[in-house]
Amino acid sequence: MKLMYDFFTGQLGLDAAGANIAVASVMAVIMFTVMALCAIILTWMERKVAGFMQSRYGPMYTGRFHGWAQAVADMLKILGKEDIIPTEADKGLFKFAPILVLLGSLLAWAAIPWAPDFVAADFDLGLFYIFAVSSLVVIGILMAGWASNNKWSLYGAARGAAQMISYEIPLALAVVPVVMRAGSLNPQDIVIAQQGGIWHWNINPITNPFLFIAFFMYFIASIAETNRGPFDMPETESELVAGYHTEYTGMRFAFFFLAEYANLFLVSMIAALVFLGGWWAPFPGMGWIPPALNFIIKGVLLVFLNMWVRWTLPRVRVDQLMHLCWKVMIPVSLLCVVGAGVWMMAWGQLK
Amino acid sequence: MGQYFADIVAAVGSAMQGMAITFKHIYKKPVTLQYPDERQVMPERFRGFVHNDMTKCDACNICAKLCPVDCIYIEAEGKAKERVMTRYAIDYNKCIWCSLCTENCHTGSITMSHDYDHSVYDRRSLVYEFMDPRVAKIPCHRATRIEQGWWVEPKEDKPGAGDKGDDA
Amino acid sequence: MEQNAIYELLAGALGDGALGYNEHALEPWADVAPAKVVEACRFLRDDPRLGFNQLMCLSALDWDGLDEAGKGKSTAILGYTDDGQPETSDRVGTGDLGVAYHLYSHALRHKFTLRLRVARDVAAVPTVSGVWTTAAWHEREAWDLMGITFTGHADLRRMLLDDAWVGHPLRKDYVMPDNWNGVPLQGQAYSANPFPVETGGPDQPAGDKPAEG
Amino acid sequence: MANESTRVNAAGLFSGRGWHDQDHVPGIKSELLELNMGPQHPATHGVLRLLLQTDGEIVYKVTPVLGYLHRCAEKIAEGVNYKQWVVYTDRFDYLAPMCCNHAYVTAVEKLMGQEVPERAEHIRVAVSELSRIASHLIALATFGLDMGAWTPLLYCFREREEILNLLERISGGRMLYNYMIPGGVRYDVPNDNWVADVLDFVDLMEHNKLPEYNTLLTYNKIFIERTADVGIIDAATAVDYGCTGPVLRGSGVDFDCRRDDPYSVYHKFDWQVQVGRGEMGAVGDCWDRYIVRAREIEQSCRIIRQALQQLPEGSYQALALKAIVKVPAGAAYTRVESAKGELGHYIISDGGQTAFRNKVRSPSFCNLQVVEKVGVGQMVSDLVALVGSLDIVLGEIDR
Repeated sequence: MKLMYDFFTGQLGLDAAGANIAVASVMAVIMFTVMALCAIILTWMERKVAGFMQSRYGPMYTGRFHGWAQAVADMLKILGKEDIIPTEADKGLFKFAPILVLLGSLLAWAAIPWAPDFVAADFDLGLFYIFAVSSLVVIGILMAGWASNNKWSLYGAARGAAQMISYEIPLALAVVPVVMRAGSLNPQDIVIAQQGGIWHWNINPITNPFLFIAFFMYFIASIAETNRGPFDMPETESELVAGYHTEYTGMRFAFFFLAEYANLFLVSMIAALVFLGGWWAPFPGMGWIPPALNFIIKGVLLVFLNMWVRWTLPRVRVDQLMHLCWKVMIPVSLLCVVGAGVWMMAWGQLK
Repeated sequence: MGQYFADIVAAVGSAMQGMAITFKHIYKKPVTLQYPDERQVMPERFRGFVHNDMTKCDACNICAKLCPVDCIYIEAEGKAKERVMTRYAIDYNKCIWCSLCTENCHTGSITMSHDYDHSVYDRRSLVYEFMDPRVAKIPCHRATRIEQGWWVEPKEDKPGAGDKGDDA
Repeated sequence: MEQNAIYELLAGALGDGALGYNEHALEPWADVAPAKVVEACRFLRDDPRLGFNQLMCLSALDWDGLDEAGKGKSTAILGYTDDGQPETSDRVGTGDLGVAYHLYSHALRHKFTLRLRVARDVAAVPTVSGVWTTAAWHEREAWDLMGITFTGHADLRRMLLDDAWVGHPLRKDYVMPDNWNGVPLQGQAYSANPFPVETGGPDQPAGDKPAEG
Repeated sequence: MANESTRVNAAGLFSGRGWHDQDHVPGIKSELLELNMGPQHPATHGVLRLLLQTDGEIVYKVTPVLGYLHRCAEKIAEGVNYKQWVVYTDRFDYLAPMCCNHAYVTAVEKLMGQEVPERAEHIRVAVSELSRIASHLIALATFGLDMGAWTPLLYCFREREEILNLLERISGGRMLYNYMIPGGVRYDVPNDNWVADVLDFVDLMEHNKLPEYNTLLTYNKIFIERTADVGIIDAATAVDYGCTGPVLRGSGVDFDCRRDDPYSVYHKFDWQVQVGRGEMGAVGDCWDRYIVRAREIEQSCRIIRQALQQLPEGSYQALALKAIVKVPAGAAYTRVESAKGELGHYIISDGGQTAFRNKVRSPSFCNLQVVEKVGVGQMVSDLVALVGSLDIVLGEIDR
């Protein structure tokens, strides 16, 4: 960031405001291409992981080697599809819903630090901003469910909204102990606080067992946040056909599709950032790996864990979902917050 | 209160065991065949498309009578001795591959071939006229496909994907 | 328990309701007067010595064209003449309709068959869905396909066919309508070739390639 | 994770607090939502349409609408001769067609008083049990899929592929076989060690495939939470609604046609009838019906092993394959334990080539009727579980 800023003010002689805008636009372009790439790669990865777990190959035909071009083909196909809006649908809401859902996850990408001082928007409330923005998705889902004038979509939207709102609480609570340890909400400070090898990462159960439990609370809440895995009530195939995005076709469905995988990668990156030491390499000797690559590898590993859970476990019913959140996850998260605080006080780890 | 924790432990335990199984399958060899490139070897009794050998058929009409869906159309002129068949057609749209027609054919001319993949662009070409020389050969039949050059020889099958019957 | 012993008990309970018992048939059955069928079924189910708690099968029958000795020509489906036109039937059904009840007892492991005949024009039989609830759907299907109305049935609607369908297909004198809401039902004649292939036309069957000739 | 107090006991919820009559919010009129689940719906296992009236998640009224797959098989039976109609029996329960063949053929033989050679009976039993395993595999797979577990579906289909290959080698057809005829079977056992392959498959199935499904799905806590105490059919309701097969046995009634109303050579083999005992919740809930099917696969494996090990020599067809089968006049109802329950044929013959009347008593038709009573008061997801656990096939419901 600083490098680009100096480059713009230095060589190109822009004034402060112009340089800021230039830097922001460059970063925006980078962020969007990374997100589009991630959607395409994760789609292909999901189909391959699901395939091999179910003793079949997954896509093999397009692009010859293990069907790598399958996701690109899907995207082109979706773009080519006819854009149908149901007649009785509420046109305005119907069109705006997918944009809002995609917006929700794209905004959050801005505050993710990929490498030391390489982040689109570096401000002190980074983590808080991420959770605030990602709750926009709930409004998008409600809009989509209501606007498509389909009773099953309404069911999906109602379930989706209830699930995502209630799972934001354990999601945020799980991160509070980390913020206490790092002493700041700025993602960069959090990662810097985890400097040194794997021993200094927040997930380390020996330095603070409550943080270890908090990681799993975060991971389960993040699965629910992206409506995937055992918590895909809003878009169950067996009941609601496809939940809130049943009536969407063509480019609009691509937005939902993109948003789902962007959200998936987003929550995995936050988990990597907050618990697994961001861009730090696990062992001191591995300093030569570029920091961003470290970060992405951890993100992808967590995405694999997410997919692994999805393709194994059956679906939880809506009321059991709520019971799990309010009666199990929140109490345990609160316990983690209190426990981590006391633990840190006792061992003097507080900043 | 005990049930509360028992539930959690049971949930985590059974989830782990389930995940262990799915993970084990990742490094096992998948069992699926890549269809157009790999084909399953059909067993010897496999009932594919019905094929009638015109040289042996003597228009006795038994197969047409026996067919439960009446999809064999036979037209012939003349009495017993100089009975000449003018038309023999099998309507593959209706045929349900039950092989009842092949049972009581005393000349053994009607048989079930080993071909199963037969897609055409026009339903009409599924009504195959055996007596009509102009009509192209049945695209599904192995000989025709070898001629047209895109027959894929069924390789040795995967373990358990059908036995070693020869491909008639 | 022996079949005829069961029938003795039934005759005792029903009095004149039990019309007769055909012992030496392949599957002996008891004839019951339609009015008394509910009473008979309730007795067969509740009597501790019989305990027929499962109604295996309730089938509607059309005895048209079958004489007493069980011989007779069943009118095959009204098929198609040689030139492919559907055969219309001028026959008007005269025989009477009937219902057969096959009962089974889980506890005592024995079966019993109950049959009743009812005139064709007044085809009404009291419902036994009060005795076994499974009879409700069987009777709706009997009404739908055979046209026997079951008096006292909760909601006697058509079970398999569309509610607006006319006629009861399983009757022997049933003639299939030509079309239904514009959809041709008769379809092409079975025997003739449905797609007369012109000689040398552009869409001459060209095998697998698109028919560009 | 829902423990006793918070578990939504839907029946209690529904009847307990009179959910519907009181206004949720005074002054705001709330009415029931009228929904169509089907005929094109992933959870209805075929073209079944359920007219639902729901209040939020709770189902208030269920009315099944049938007939989308009605192919007038009983009317055709009056126009097609006895041998040709065997082809139509395959299309009733297309997941276990061998059992349907067996039912029809037993009925015709009873009418004809036809003796079937011992070898043919053994082959019939082995092949019917293979078909039953294939059908139960699909039942476990689709029930798991309704609960959201994708992977067991693929494993069950992998095993089913093995069975289809075996049945294809003996009968020629993969899914619809047309294999049995009145008086025996159409082909003998193929001589390229088919029996050995079947026995290998049966061992594979019993010793490492079934345990795998059990750990993956049956004893998975989420699956148990979704199916225990859901869709409880007590024994009286099951018998009153004429349910048979795994649905009846799941409710604790110990009845199986193969043992209590023996036909063919089932009396020669020893195996146990599996009954639901309410291990995970009340007796007769979805989990019980599921576990009865899972354990019935083991029993079928045992039967196949005994049937093929004691396979006698001799002819496999009593009558030569004549084109037309003549059946003397008479009427008879015979029933067979098919994969879904008791499949019965009431055939009245008038001495001619075609049947005078052929009524098919299909198990799924009677099992489905329970949905009208037990489905009320359940949540929508539980209704899907209930319909999935009944394992209905629309081919034999609509005939």
